[in-house]
Amino acid sequence: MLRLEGVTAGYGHTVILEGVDLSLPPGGLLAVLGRNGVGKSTLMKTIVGQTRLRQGDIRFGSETISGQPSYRRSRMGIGYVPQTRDVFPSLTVEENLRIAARPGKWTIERVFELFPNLSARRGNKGTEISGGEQQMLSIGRALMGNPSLLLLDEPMEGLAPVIVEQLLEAFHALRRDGDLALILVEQYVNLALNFSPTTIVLDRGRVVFSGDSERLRNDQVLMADLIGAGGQSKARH
Amino acid sequence: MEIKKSEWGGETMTAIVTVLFFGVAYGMILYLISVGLSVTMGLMGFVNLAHGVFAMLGGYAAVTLMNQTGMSLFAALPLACLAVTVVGFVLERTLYSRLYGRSELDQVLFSMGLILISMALVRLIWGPMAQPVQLPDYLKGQSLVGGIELPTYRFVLVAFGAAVIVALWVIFERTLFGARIRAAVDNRGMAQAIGIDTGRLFAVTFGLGTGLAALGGALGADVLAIAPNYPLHYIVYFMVVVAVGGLGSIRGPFIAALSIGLADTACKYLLPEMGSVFIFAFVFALLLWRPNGITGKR
Amino acid sequence: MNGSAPILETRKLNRFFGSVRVTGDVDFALHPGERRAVIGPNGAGKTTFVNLLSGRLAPSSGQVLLGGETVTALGEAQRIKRGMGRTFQITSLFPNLSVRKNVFLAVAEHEGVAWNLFRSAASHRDQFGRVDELLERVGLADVAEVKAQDLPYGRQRLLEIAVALALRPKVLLLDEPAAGIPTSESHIILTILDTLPKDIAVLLIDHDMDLVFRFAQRITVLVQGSIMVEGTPAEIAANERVRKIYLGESDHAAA
Amino acid sequence: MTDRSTAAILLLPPDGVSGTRKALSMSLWLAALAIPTLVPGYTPLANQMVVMILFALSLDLLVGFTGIVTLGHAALFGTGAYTAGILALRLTNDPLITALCGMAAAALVGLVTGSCMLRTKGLAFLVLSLAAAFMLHELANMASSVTGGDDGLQGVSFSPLLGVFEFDFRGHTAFYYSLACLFAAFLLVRRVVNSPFGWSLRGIRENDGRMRAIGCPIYARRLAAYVMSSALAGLAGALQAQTTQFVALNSLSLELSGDVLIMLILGGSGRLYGAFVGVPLFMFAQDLLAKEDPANWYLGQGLILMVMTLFVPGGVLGLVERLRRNLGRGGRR
Repeated sequence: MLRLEGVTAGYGHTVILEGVDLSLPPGGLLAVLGRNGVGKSTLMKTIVGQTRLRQGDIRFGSETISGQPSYRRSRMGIGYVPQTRDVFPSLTVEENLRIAARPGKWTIERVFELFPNLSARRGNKGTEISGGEQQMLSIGRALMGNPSLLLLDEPMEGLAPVIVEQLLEAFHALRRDGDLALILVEQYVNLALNFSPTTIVLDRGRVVFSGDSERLRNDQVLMADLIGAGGQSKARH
Repeated sequence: MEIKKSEWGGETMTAIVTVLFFGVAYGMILYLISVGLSVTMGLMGFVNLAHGVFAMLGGYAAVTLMNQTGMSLFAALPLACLAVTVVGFVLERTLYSRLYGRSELDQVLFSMGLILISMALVRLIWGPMAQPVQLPDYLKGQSLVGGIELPTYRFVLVAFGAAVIVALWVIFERTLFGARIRAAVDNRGMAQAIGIDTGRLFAVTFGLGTGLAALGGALGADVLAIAPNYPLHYIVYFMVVVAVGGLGSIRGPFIAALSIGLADTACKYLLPEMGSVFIFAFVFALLLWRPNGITGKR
Repeated sequence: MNGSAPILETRKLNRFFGSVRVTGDVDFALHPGERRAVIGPNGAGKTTFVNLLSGRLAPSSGQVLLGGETVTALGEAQRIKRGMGRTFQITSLFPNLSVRKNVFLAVAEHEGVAWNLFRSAASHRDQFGRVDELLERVGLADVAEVKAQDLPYGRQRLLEIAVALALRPKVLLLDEPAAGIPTSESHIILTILDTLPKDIAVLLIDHDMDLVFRFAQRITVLVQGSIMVEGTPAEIAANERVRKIYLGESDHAAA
Repeated sequence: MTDRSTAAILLLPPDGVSGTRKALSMSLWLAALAIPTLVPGYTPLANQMVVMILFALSLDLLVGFTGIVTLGHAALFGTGAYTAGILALRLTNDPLITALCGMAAAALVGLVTGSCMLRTKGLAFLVLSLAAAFMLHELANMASSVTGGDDGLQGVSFSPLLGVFEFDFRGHTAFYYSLACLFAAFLLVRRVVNSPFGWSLRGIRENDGRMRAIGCPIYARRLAAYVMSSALAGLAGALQAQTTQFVALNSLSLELSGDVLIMLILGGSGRLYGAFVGVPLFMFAQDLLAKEDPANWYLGQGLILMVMTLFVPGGVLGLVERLRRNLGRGGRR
């Protein structure tokens, strides 16, 4: 359903991604790993249409969306939860959700079921809620558009472990009762590998691994490199 | 705004009430004209000096409708408003949208160009003289309120203005359309990413803003005279309301417009020969204190 | 650590954005000639920390000392006069000016000739001598007359470093100098870091652990705005908590 | 530089400018000298152009080289004009002294307003520049006992220049005097924009945040440019008063601020010679269009601005430059 071919993209004169290929079947699941600053967020923004695409093609469903503006991509079914959350500060929680609504099984009631916290705060402005709640709001807002592909850029950052558990469960549930495809960008390697059977690893704007999460787990060199701070090859457990 | 001495009573109380009344009426007009500018400037970051053009066009449209077809003021107002909304919408799509993201200088020059062209066209069509608004007879006289004589038309103006402002408030703060505008002001990229067509939203908002300006221009024709130099003559006032009120807000310009309306009226009453110097000195100081306006961040 | 007095120091440095503490009680010291790296996961507050050091942001509380003097209340420009230099995470140059002019502007400010009104810039031979020397050092001599915006991104990063060096800093803050440079070219950055004058203290922030571990004498690990641990590369590599942070076993207890 | 002849040093742009352009600029100045002899009837008009070129040049220092867009530059022109005019009526009518006083007064006004306004950016700056000019205009209007109010300052006369050259009705003295001032100002501005100071102004225009990060005191630098520009605008105003023997309230108006901006943009800002191209074009067009109906001239100006911003950024000189580049190196002029 989503296919990137030779995507080179960046901002202005800056190139961040170079020749990225990836593909995801309907209802598929993909984890994107990589150290900080290798272009994971840029990859998400490129799929959403917020970067400058210099080369390559992005296809969604049967169409190429490379030239489409961001709002069309959203209407075609790409939901986006940015790393910076980007809730709208001058809108209430409820307005944040309602302006994103498109018909489908996700309604404001269901979002409030998923995140009861938000329900309690429905009248608060976007800035008057905690960081974790903003994260929930950002996820809920993406769901309100009833996407067929959901891009999650480090969605667990700032959430309590309990909520993370809840969310992961919710994501699994989402996948079971529909064909929602998910791309999850994560820093936490283990979390991502446990969640998704397929993974790509980015390094400096290029895909350096693409395939089974299990295979990656057993690839000592790549894992060590990925984990990085453990220092060169000493990071073996 | 000119206030004839004869309209003022001798007593202090009368003077205060009159200044308040005239000031509020003046402020309402300023607000109706400027609020669209504040929202569109906040949305698009476009330095549009030519906003007054739309107010002027509203005035001319209303005057012409009334004089040519004998239409009543209240029938002419919505028609004039609608016509200017369409003009604004079309100009946004065809010209303004080409200059988003260009330098401040380019936007200033472009809107100066628009001012000059509109001044020329209006002069060619309607001539150089100011166009008086023919009020229906029942609005012409003075009304007695608490022993003070005040022009009836101004009451209508205040009431009408207040109704529009309340409606605007409800649309902006309570409807999904308003929420979309606020979202786009907050974060245009994210608004797009949840499926809002910001380009079209801009055009519609721009059209509505110009329509409101047209309404203000037509309603306030006896405060700000409808003449070809209108957009240049009053540009300072509209820009000041927006700068002082803060960009992208509808509440800030309200406070700013009312304060300026009141202060300007009071200054001109107390010190007629000093003209508007005080008010501009005040604005000068205020903007140095809060460059982003009273609702903006410091 | 050598025995000399620190060139750059912070004491109980705090910075809040609203109610969120992005920098917490940081006590940090950098000595003349030292090569230091600051690492940490995303959102650890590394860039905020650099901005607090450079004077772009004011701390909510605490002190910054440069060369033993308190500079907490001073702005960026004044700190630069006292020997601070920095590069930016996102390239920030003068896009329509030539590479040579870019560096000249910095040299002119540093050497106090930027107020010269009536002498043509071109006749400032000494200053241009320095400009050309700096361009030589970072390998940009061949593109001296090219507009900065027409340079490939990697070389813009080099120009950033040349501009920073033009200020003859005693302390150089490098905010992700290798960001956006293709892997094939990132060794150039390391080469340049190696050729930096030995008396300059350099503080490097980067995600490229290869670069960090090869460059730094000491590493400071920042987690949620606070220093979790500091040590030699070997010590950091062996540190269990650091590894956990990067493994993501949700150990935030350190903060 | 010492091995070149004095004339060459004065006339020629600094290194890196092509021989064709040197020759062109030199012939331009020489041609200007011949105007009173060749077309004596147009001397007053030519004088008017010279004064406006000087005014537009002063604005270029701000708009073109420092990136400061002001809508109130006439405030400084008017200050110079009124200072010279009022002094002539009350104290001394020596042209040089009053011109210097006009410059000084404008520089002072520039220093005071600039030191406030330059603390802000964007919309706030635009509005402040409008408000400052508006206040001065109102003050001049009110103080009619000194300024003549709406009627302007009438019958301002000046003693002969250097005690020798009288300001006669043919306007030759006036023209050469203005031209000499413009020439001096041009040399000054050219020097300044090619100095390290001028380069730093361009650095501020390109990226003020980065300038700060290399230790540049931006506010002081911009203020210096503002005061310098003010002084030159004041000189232009003083020349206007001296050579037309009249000061109108209009010399402080928003219209004049707009006109000078259009003149500069028409020629091309940030290019030194933009003012020299834009002002004559503007005044010829005005002469052509305003005859029938002022509305035609508004329309003309408006269209010029629209076309300039939409299709010809960089003004006429920018257009010429692009045409030359497109025609290849061979194309002369």
